[in-house]
Amino acid sequence: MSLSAQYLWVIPALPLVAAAIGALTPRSGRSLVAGAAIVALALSFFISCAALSTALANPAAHLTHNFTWFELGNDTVRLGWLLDPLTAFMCTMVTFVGTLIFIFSLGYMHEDENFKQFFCFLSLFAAAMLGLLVANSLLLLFICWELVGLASYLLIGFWFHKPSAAAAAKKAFITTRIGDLGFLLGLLWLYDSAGSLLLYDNGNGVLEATALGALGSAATVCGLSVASAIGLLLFCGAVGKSGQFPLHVWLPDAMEGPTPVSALIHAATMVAAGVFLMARVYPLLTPDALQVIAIIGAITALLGATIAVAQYDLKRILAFSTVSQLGYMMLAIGVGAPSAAIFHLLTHAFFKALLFLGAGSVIHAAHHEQDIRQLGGLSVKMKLTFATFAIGTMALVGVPLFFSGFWSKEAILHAAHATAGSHFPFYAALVGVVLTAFYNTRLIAETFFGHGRSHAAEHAHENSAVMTTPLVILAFFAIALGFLGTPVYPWLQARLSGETAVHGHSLLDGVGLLVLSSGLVALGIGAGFALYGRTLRLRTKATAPDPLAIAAPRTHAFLGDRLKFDELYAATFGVVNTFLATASDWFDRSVWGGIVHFLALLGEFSGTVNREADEQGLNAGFDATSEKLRASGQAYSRAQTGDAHGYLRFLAVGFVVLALVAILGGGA
Amino acid sequence: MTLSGPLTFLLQLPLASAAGAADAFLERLPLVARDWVTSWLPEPWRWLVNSLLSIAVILSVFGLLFAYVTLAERKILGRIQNRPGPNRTPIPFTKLRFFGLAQPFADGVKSLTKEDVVPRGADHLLHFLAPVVLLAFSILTFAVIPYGRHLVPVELNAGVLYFFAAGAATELAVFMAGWASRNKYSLLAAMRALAQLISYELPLLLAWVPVVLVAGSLSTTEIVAAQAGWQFNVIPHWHVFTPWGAAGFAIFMIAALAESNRSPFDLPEAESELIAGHLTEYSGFKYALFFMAEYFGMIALSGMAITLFLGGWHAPSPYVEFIPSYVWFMGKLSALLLGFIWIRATFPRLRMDQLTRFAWKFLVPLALINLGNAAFWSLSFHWSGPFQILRWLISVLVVVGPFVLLGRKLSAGVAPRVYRYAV
Amino acid sequence: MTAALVLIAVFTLATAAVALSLRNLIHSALLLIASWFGIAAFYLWAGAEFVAFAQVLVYVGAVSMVVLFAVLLTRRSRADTVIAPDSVARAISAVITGIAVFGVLGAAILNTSFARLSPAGVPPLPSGTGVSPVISAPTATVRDIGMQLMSTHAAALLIIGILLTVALLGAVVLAAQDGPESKQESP
Amino acid sequence: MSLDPLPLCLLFSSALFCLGLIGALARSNTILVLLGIELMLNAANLNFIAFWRYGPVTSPATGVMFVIFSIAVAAAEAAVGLALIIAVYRHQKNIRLQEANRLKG
Repeated sequence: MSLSAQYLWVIPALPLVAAAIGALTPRSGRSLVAGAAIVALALSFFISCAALSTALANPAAHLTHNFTWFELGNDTVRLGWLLDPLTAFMCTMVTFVGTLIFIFSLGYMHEDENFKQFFCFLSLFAAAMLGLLVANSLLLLFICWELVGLASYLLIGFWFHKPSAAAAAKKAFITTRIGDLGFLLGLLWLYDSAGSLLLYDNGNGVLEATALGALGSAATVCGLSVASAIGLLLFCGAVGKSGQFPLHVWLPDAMEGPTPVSALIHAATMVAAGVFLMARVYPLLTPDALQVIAIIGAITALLGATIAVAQYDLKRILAFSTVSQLGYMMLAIGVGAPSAAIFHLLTHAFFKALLFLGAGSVIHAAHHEQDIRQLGGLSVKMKLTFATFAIGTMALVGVPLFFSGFWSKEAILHAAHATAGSHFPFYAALVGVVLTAFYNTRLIAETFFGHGRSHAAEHAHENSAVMTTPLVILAFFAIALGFLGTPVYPWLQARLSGETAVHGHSLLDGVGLLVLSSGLVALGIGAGFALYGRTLRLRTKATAPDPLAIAAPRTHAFLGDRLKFDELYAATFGVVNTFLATASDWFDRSVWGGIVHFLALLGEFSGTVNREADEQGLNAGFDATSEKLRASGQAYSRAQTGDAHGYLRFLAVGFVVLALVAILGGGA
Repeated sequence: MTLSGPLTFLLQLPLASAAGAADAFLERLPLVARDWVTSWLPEPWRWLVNSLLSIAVILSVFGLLFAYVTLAERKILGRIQNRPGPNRTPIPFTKLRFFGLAQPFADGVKSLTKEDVVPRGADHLLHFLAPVVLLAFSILTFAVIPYGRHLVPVELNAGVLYFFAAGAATELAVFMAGWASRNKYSLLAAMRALAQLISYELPLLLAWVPVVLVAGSLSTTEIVAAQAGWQFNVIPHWHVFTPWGAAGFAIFMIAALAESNRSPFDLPEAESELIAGHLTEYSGFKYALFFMAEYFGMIALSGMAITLFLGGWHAPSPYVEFIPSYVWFMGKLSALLLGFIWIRATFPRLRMDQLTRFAWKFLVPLALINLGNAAFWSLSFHWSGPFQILRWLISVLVVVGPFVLLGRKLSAGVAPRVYRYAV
Repeated sequence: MTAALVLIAVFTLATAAVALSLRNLIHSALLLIASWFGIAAFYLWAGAEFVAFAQVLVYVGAVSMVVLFAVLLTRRSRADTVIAPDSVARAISAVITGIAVFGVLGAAILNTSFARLSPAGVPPLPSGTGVSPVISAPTATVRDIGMQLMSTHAAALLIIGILLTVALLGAVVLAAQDGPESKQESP
Repeated sequence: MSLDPLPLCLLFSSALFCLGLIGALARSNTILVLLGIELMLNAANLNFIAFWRYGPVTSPATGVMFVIFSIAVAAAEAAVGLALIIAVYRHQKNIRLQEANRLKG
């Protein structure tokens, strides 16, 4: 089974068709739209598999198919499709996880009255995301990037009747747009210096040697080389989309959307777009840029894990863990290990989708209760959900040897340790491991053990098979996927780097790091158990205070307010913005308004003068002229007899006369 | 001209049968016979006699077919309704009955000898012209159908168009009949018949456009040639064996039923409700002519359906290719005619509003979608491997999806009738 | 060949002339349809097969039906299809105008030497010999026409499609009765 | 008079055109006027075919194309025209053309 790059467009086109069907179907066509969406994405998955097998046959090749979109003056704008292992792995992952999430949504959204729109938006989102993945042109990538942003806006604000959801959608859209502005500037600058936006184009693409050489030799701006500046501008886009510090604030708020959306957008696909972009343009990034990326990533990883410690909302905890994990991925790219980043991205996509769907299952069963203080004791009532959720958590924490997260995180730590640059990211990552283990222990303990602390939690029961089956499938992959990239046989990393041979090395080579991280995980779990596990029996009511809040109240409150980032932004950017707006308003009203008022008065005055002159002087003359015109018009209108025969006869006679004149005149 | 012409001709016969299927003796038998006849004549006359011969053969073969289709219809309807059907007409001057095989001729004699009643005040000329025009145009349609490998009366570049252009003229005859009768019920019935004919003209035309699109030709011979060949030697490459072809064939046959005023679309005549619609004021041989033209129309439409969708004269498998092509054509024709008769015995008549709604709200949109489907099919002809399966899947979905949706819309609010007191 | 042309022309002109002079509208319409058949025959004679069948399909199949329906819809009693004679004066003036136009056109045609319009290298057709001019005839197979419709004339085809749709909708809007009006009119 | 086919065709078409013109001028029934106009259109089509067949440019099917489009336009014209006639009939209860002159000056 192989696939030519020429037909790669089929992968995004199928969900797009499903979205079109969804848009054109009346509201009652629920099953049709959902069926079309699922079937389309499943077909895309099969085609992606074909693409994957093609790409793996020759991992070093970048198969492309380029074509001219339009011509503008002397410039031709060209787009294209690209098939390499990165694209193929990502497509396969997105379509597979996406299909499972679509199926899960069948159950989760079943009672929603806007069920049809939901699947329409989901399909649109999937189409945009897949388009982003197969694009061989940064322009096409940017277009799809923005479409992804639009679809996420629609989906986060899906329950738009809730003010918080509408606000969250707006926040997500605007925050990512700030990053996109940098992305767009980077694109323009790149086009200016490289003359093309195609990634691979038989030696003329921006990622190929010629263009890279030209960029490297370009002049420097303010101490930065042009290549670094472009790389950092592109990184701005990734910061916005992937929720990196300082633009991470939208991601937790985006949990206002339906849970499958959270799973799709904030676990598997959209947030991965930023990491994907960085991995895609990796050849373009200079060491300076990489250093910045690594540090931003490290800060994000630490920040997300820290805040997650003191959250109460089930989905919000998962959201901050996503922020933290995305930080890890960026860190990996920054320390020069994009294949480790993508490996972590793939494993993370599966176990985070699993966690979100598990959370969705819990929330659905507990009548839309998301506060972990209200939950508890669910391990008995929802055995299957609990089991799969626990597998996801252990993968996220990185419990040694049997869970995928362990191996991918290990690859990142290894790369961070081996880097030639600063070792700050490495230590930040180590601290992050402890914190991750800690807050996940808290999450599991609070949600699934102890007493049910509310009516909803006590009466929860397991969900239908349409919701649990995807959980089981994802859980399987959350375990199995790690074995594709163990240090002993790093098959995935090798393929991603374009090698056909796999150079494994013994576990003992990095055994120190292995043991260290395992120990840190154990430390985190132990701390979590000590603080939360032991007190579970005592807490039977939702109002019981959090043990950490008792131990360190002020830190806990500060963390609970998410390090007061929103307040900080409100106090700085918000205040400046408000001031500018007020100033503009004042300026508008008094200065420009005054001028306009003055002009208006002037006009009024001249109008009065004019009217007087008109009535006294001019009107008499006009009246006389009008009378003449009317009379002549009446005279002409007599020719309009209303007799169609007469017109036709006139026409025919006129033709004869003219023809005679022409013939006789021509003969003379 | 001497007698040696025909004689040498006969001597060549064994040579002719030695070659492949296309040259098999049976296959070329009609040509041989024709050339044998014309070889008696001087050269300049041959083309004329050739044409006259084909006209004569078509008229006699299909005239006879018409006669026996009426008999078959009465016999089969009788069988289905548990009665014997006509079985008493003997061979003249004997007592031999042969299941009533002479019945059509007795009918012919009867209608010829009946009085030809023309209402007072009727438009005599048009009253006379209506059946003539109808019959003339019905017979004209036979000209372009390929009956066998070497048997096409007229090879036209735009043969399919010719067929339907000639078919369109029958509406005129219906109008003439209704108007010339000077009977307001005749006129009303003619208007109804026209509404039906025009409504079903559209799906009929739209149903064959996909075939033209895929075959890339309007010529009937080329359309048949496009359906040559077999998959695995058992599945012929007929258009009916593709998703769009199957849908097109179904639409075509439904529209053909309506165009030839057959049950369940026989509202214009509806013998059991109206008297005979626009034919009320016709009697004797004129009525018989109308009857004949209707059967000719049905036979011609079936022939066209065979040409467009059922592979024309092609055999369904190479193993049975030794049977000559015209036999296959006639076999398929008989099967379709049997289907017509069976449908007449099975389905109840539609109501007028159901009839038009069915055409405009179901058949026309479906045919249009099917056109797009065929376009997709011909654009994706080079897809191979797993894409071939995808192609079939998409094509089937495009047919089945609208079918289900439109069907649901059409039958919305309609439930099967419950017969409460009938057991 | 020429004889066939003359035959077709005589048939077409005769039916058209009789159609336009009859008082019975239905007979006029039917004769006019016959005239359209004649025109289709001319197309066939000239080798434009596709146009001939299109002419039959459109005029005989569709336009004729519209005309007949219009005739039946715009009469109040059966006698109305036989209309009152028109004014003689107008008829005479019409015939004079028509003959004048024909005179001008005919003179122009007969005075033009068409021989120089023949394609270069092909000698002018011998007159009156009955030799068929098929040798130099242009061919337009259905495939050619289809190809041209889809390439050179694609825009025109689209515009015609829109025009037909608009005309159809316009005709429906014009001919459809308004709600309240129809209530008043129905007795 | 020559017997070349092209002048003959042109004479035929101009005769048809003039017949249509006479009909449109002489009859007062709007349907017949419309039919006269249809005849004039057909005469124009005849010219296209005649020039395509015997004209100087032999290869492209431009004349045929033109006639096809012209037939389509004629069909649209007939539909709208007859709809107009029905609308007029509803207003003035007859379809005499010379009575439809309410907008005269």
